[in-house]
Parts: sequence; C-alpha cells; structure tokens
Amino acid sequence: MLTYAEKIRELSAQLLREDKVDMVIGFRKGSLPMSNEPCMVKNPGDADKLVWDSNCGVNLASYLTDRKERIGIIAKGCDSRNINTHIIENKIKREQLTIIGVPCTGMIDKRKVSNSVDFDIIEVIEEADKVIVKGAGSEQTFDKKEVLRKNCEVCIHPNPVVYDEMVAEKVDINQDVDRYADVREVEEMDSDDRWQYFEDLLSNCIRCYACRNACPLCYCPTCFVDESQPQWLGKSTNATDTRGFHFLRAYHCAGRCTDCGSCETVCPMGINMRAFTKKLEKDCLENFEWQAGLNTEQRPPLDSFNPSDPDAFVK
Amino acid sequence: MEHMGIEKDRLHFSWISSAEATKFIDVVTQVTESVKALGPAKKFVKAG
Amino acid sequence: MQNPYLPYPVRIDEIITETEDKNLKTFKFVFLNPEDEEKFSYKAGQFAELSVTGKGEIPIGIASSPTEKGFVKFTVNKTGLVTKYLHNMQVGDIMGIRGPLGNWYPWKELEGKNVVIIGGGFAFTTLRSSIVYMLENRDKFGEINVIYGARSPGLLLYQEELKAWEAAGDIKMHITVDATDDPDWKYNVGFVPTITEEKAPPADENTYAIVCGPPIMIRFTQPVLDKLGYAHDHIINSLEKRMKCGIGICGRCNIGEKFVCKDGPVFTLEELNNLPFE
Amino acid sequence: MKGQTEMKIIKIKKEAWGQGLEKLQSEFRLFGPVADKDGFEFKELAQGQLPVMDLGNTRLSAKSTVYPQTQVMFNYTLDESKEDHHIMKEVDLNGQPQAVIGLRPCDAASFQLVKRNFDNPEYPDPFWVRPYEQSTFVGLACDNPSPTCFCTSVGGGPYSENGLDVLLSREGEVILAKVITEKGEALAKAAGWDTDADENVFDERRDAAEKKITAKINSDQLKGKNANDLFSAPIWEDIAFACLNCGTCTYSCPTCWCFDIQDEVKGTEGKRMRNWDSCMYPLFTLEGSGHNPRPVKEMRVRQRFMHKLKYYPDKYDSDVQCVGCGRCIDLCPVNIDIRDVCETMNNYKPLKSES
Repeated sequence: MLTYAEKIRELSAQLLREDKVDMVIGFRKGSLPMSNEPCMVKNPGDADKLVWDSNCGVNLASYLTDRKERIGIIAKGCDSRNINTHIIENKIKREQLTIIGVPCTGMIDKRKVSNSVDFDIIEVIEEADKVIVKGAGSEQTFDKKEVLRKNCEVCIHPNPVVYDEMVAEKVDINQDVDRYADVREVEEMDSDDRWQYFEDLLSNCIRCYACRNACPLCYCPTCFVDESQPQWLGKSTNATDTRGFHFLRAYHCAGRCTDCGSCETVCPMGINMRAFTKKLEKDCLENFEWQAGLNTEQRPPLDSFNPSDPDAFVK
Repeated sequence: MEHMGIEKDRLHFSWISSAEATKFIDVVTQVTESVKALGPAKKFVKAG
Repeated sequence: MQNPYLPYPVRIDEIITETEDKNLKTFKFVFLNPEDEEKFSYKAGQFAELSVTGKGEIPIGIASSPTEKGFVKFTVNKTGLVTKYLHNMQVGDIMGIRGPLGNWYPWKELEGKNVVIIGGGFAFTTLRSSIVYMLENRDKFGEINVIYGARSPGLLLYQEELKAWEAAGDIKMHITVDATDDPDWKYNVGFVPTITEEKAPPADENTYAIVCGPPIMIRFTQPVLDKLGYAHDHIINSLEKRMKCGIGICGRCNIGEKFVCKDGPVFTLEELNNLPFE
Repeated sequence: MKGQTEMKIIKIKKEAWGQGLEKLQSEFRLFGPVADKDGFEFKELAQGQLPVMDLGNTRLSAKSTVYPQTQVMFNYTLDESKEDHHIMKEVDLNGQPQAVIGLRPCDAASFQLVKRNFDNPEYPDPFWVRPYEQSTFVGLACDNPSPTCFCTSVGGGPYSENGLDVLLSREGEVILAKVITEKGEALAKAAGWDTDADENVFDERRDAAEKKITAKINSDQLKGKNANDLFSAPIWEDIAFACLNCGTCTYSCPTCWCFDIQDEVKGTEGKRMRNWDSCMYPLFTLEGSGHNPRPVKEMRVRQRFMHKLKYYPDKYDSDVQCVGCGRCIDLCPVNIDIRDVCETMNNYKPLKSES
C-alpha cells in the first residue's frame, strides 16, 4: 500500500506545483485506528499528508457537488462511478477534474474488526493481505478478505472507470462473486416475513440521516424528508415514518446507486440500508442491463425510454 | 413495494385510453376485489 | 411550575389585509380566558409565538401597544407552512399565543430622550407598537422622528394610521417609497438610508435610533448613522432568527453565547459589535 | 450538596442484585443498558430483565432516559363539536419515579451540564425537569475506560460521583454500592440492599482506573481567548472539510440538547411534540424569509465546537460542555476528532495580537 500513497503524493504535489488544479481531495491519517479523514490539500508542500490504505471507504465524490474550483481527486472504483454520475447530473464538470485513479483492493469494515476482537483496539497494521489488530498486550491477525466491508466483498468494479492518472496497475477482478445472494434471500421470503425483515433492520434507526448526508447521490437542496410543504413524512422516531424515509430515499437512488457502501459505513447504528438500494440495483441490472456510472454517454434507465423496456407489470 | 413486504395485490398498474371504458371498468372491478380480499392494510399504516 | 410551552387560547376577532399584494394581514386576537390577558403583560418590542393547532408555531413581533387593552395584534407575512394556513383562517377561529417573549426597547433609558425610528417593509410591527406607546405617553419623550419606507405605496403597513400620525403632527413622519408611478403621492421617494441622511436629526447624547428592517436596509442605514455621528450604544436593533422554543432552550437562534429569542431580539449595535458576526 | 448523606458502602451479591432490581420495579420504572443488535442501548428494563453491566459504554448516551428523542408535549382535538377544540392540553408529566441503572459517570455528569439549559431560573422546562427530578441515577464506575475516553480532562473521572445518587463498582459477581444522596439511600432501601461492606476500596480503584485514561483535551487557554477571534479564525475550513453534516456527533452526544417542535395530526386528533434536532443540519437555522445565517457546513461545524468549547463555558462560567465520553470520536464517519479541534482552538493565536 505504501507505493499507492507515495504515488498519490507525488502526483498531487505535481498537479499543485504545475497549477493544474486548485486543490486535491484525498485522505489524511486519522486520529483513530482504521480511520482516515477526507481532506483537501492546496499547497504542494502539504501533499505529504495524503495517505492511502484500506480505511479510505468514504466516497469522495460527495465532496465534489457544485464545487467551482479545478480539483484533483483520488478515486477508487466506486468513487469514479459516482464522479461519472455527478457529471451526468451536472453536479461537476469533467474539465474541472483531474482524476487520480486508485485500483482498489477493498476497504476494511471497522465495525466487523471491532466486533471480532475482545479487546480495545490501539493499533491496526496492514501487511500484504493481512490485517494485524493490536490492543494492550493482545494481538490478532485477520486475512484482509475476512474483514472487508460487505459491498467490497462483492465488488466487480474495483478499478476506476474514469481517470487521468493511475497510481498502479489495475487489479484483477473477481467476476465469480454472487452479488445478489442477500437480495435473493429476501425475495424468497413471503410478504409478512419480508415486512418483518425490514422492520427488524430499521428497528434501531435514530433518524439522524447520516446515510443520506454521506451518500454522493443525496445532494438535493431540501430533502423530501425535510419538506414542510407538503410534509411527506413525520419527523419523530415513528416506525412508519422511518421506513418511509429509507424506502423513498432508496427509490431516489434507483439507477444511480453504485453500491459504494457509504450509507452503511457511516450509520452510527450499523444499519445495512443497502438492503433497500441493492434490490433496485439488481432490478436495474436485470431489467435494463444497467450499472450506474460506468460512463457519461449513456443516460440512466429512469430518464430514458426504450420500447424494449419491460412492461409486464402494466395490465 | 412488494419487496418491502406490502402485499402484491395492493398495487396495480394499467394503461387505459380514455376510449377504453370497458377496460377501465374491468380493471377497477378487479383492483377493488383484490384489495377487498386482502382486507384493511396493516402495514405502512401509522398508528395514532 | 408554569409550563412555558403552553399557549394561551385566543379567538381571532378581526383580520385586516394590510398590503395590496395581500401578503400581510393583521390579526386581532381576544383571549378566551380574560385572566390570561393580564398574564400576557408585555412591552413594546417583545414578540410572541402564534400557535396554530395542527401546524405549529411562528415567532411574530407584537404590533399592538401595551396601552391598547382588550386585544393583541400581530401582523403576519405569508411565507411558510404556518403563516399560509393562518392567512386562510377566519374570524372566530380558535388558536393560541405564547408569550410575551424576549426583551423590549429600553423604555426606561429612552425616557426624556429624542427617538428616531427607522423602519422598512413588514418589519414595522413592533415599531407601530412603540409609536402608539410613545404617543400615549407623549410627554415622556422628546422629539420623535419616524422614517418608514416600503417598496411602493401599496406595501406600506398601517396606512390609515400613518396618515393620521402625519396629520396630527405630534411626531415627525417621513414616509417614503423606493419608487412609485402614483402622481398623487405626496410623501418622499427614495430608499430609507437616503431619507435617513436627509431627515434624521443630528446625533447627540440625548438622541437614540431604533432600526428595524430587512438586512439590506440595515446594512446601508448603518454607514449613514455613523456619518451622522450616532454612537453605537445609541443605535438599537431588533433581530430575527429561526426560533422554535422562544425561551432560549432549543438552541438554534444563538449569536455567540446570546440567544436572540431570550437575550434579544433587541440589541444595541454596541452589543452586536461584541458578538460573532453571524 | 443538598440531599447528601453520610457516605455508606453496601455490598450486593449476585442474587441480591437481581432480587433487588425486581423489587424496585414495583416502585420505579427501571432503565439500563440492554443488548441491541451489535451494540447496546439504554432501554426500559422488562420485568426481571437485568441490565448489561460487564461491557463497555452504550453506543448512544443515557440522555434519552430523561430526554427521549421524541416527546409528546401537548394533545388537542380539531373536532369542533368538542368544547375544548383547538386548545392545547398538557400531557401528564407526573409519571412513576424512574431509576437509571448502570450509566457511566460521564453520562451522569452530562445531566448536570444540560440542567443549566433546561432548569434555568426564568423558564424551567417541565418536559425535562420533571423526568429529571423523578430519576434516581445509579452509576457504574469504569474500571476499563476505552481508548477514546477523556473524562479526566473535563472535570470528570471513571469514579466521579457528580450527578449520581449511587455509584457501583463491580468485582466479579459482587457489586459494591456507594450511596451518595438521600435519593440513593431510599433506592437502596427499597431494593433491600443493606449489607455493609467491610472495606472501602473505591479510592484505590479510582486511582487505578484514572491511570488508565491516557486521552485528553487541553482547553486551558480557551477561557482567555476572545470568542470573535476564534469565530473568525482561519481554522474552520480545514476542520470542517471532511464533515458530512450527518449529525451523528450530536445525536450520540450526552450534552447536546437542541430540539425541534412539530405538530402532527391524525384525523381530528393532534399532538405537539419535540424531537432532537442538530446544528449540523442546514434547516436548523433556515428562516421563514429564506435567509439562512448558517448556509454552509463550515459555519455549522464551527457552531458545534464553539458552543461546546467556548460559548457554553463563557455563558455559565464553567468548564466545557463536554464530558469526555468519546462517542463523537468513535462514531464520526470521517474522523473529525473533538480532541484535535480543541487543541487547534486552544493553540490559536490571532494574527494581530494586541499583546
């Protein structure tokens, strides 16, 4: 991983020095184990602060919305797809961006690691494919693939789909993964069980909207859940309102979601709201052969019409 | 909706031209019947 | 413990459409329980939360004067959920008011002094309250100047009263509009800061300015007052913020450590200079 | 302190603990940490349910036991055939006494900080004050503080008694209870816990626990700084850049108290309630006119830190509005760390310093 970080620093410093960009958006070292902080670097001298390891899960496309500067941005596979989505949706211009692509080997699920050890974590070190977790007088080693985020486990686009520079050779893609095993599991339930499944899923939601705020797709100036005229949803912790929020938000992301996992990663309660978005992602793939953000030429399925679109549900 | 656990027969889509009165009647009758058969909705209904 | 969130029930007694765009209406309320009127004892410059059952509450300056008994008046601009609903309510409908809230113009300090009131647009409500109060206690104050402007004649509030005050001559009225094509318009034309420069009396130890209006008016009036030599502790502002509780608890309307709803809305410019510029 | 009692330490054995809690349930509603998916939270304990006492701190703070996220304030009817239509009716706040079992000293201290806001002399807030007055706080000392705990640098400690009626300390199956107030004494009596402990190990254990806390913040310079200088300091863009305005810090914080008031109607029956709100949200300050004094996230992030670390201490002439529980640090998805922000503020020197 060290080479990734070195290359990122070198490219960023160069872009800034040659005045090709006003800032570079990347990650700097966090104050806790398994945490890095998104940051912007404006001076070539500060490029040394940039880091790269398996704790860069936050989708940096979120930081581009409506920015006017010339920006260098570090992008892994999912970030690059959301950058494309941003470009399609006029949230940023391609000309503003210099994309530094990072072939991604997957991001660590901090919660999974913390729950897998019975000590307070003081330090986490990555060595090749191993993750070494250290506490006061204790140590445990994991294979990195055991502690990946769930969306990273089934990722088939780890390489950036759009970039100006690449920090390394593209990584091999595992095409054999079963991307939708979890969705099928729900699809196979009967109606009542499905209802209960989502009821349990959302039972501890505190309506903080971290999922929405971290989502690179959720940039509406006023979210439907905050609207007061008309007021679509109540604002309390009522279960029906809570479900209404998650359900509608997922719909708003249909055909746009790249399964980057930001929503789940940032949830303070660890709720897997990808259970909603992934179903729609699967439907988009099956019905429209669509995967979001692979290029900027094709319009997403919900804003284009094709006579061959499936319509069996219309009677 | 269906995926989330709302009964499948509560939601219907149909394409009816203003000239298709018979089809309209058929669809409305069928929708009414299927919803009646399900009884009052208990899911996604906000308690007072 | 008196519940500070519990509104007094009131009945709408009269609704007056104030401006030609119909966006401003004055509501006259009568307390359902007469003893509540006593509890709702207020001073000019304070505000209250109007509570519309089922919709919510809105903080509005009190437009009636403490010297007017038997009712309270509020002039409401139609903007959001609550105000739109309120604008469609009828005489006789029941709602609530909660207050009085916040502080008031420093009447003790202003006694025996000259007062210049500078107001713009629909922010004239607590200024009306103040003018009526001062007229009722005319002997307690020195010279009173009122500079009040709106975009056009039809957007001035309390038009009948303005005319009456102008005619009575107890106070010097300087009514102005930004522009008008009315050939019969017999008052000033020009922005409030310009008219202030022309008409406001020179500053001295005994003259205070009360300024209340949209942010843009305040921004451009300030340099004029500085030029005229008004000391910052002699310039009194009334501020607006999004408010909910109105009693300094819910946390949203702060400027630095001060809450506009409880420590304000009235601040001298000198006080504001010492707070973060928010 | 009022209600203070002569210090008394009681020994509670495993069976007596369960039996005592069960006895208490006839008089008190009990709240305590219980498992909730992969973490645990403060919830009302069911009959016979024991609070989890052997794991770390709860994911969210104990503030919800006094100040729930959604709280009904008034009920009303819009049905004009009823005499009292459109008139607000207060909900009954004189509920059963409650006891919060197993909260940590940091959470207990947070109620004392928040109290200044809700239990203020001009407008005491009955929706907070009454539940607070009806509560007995039975704290659990922290023998294994987490790496992000920094209570000792904000006036607290793993054995701090501030805001507690009883302080518990566990050793294996045995619980030692230090009775601090009369309320605490009444609770111990109601539970039937009356075996005096033979020795006082609290001081010794406290020293050991305090030594384990290594994280800290330095706020010593903040008092002397000018709020306006800090407000306009060029530090906020960098601090706030990563922030997603997700509000997790405020929801999980025991000392964040901001709320919103909302009306909700079903049919002709309505209620007015309050819900937690957050200064991280743009709508928090959006005015009816469309003007927003804090339109960008830098301003909102600044508000949060300035409030906690500068406005609050200035307003109340006290320490910072933070109890060092470390939740905002642990839960922040982009690793904004209040310890670092405090350090930056503490070290900040305005460019044209007058000295």
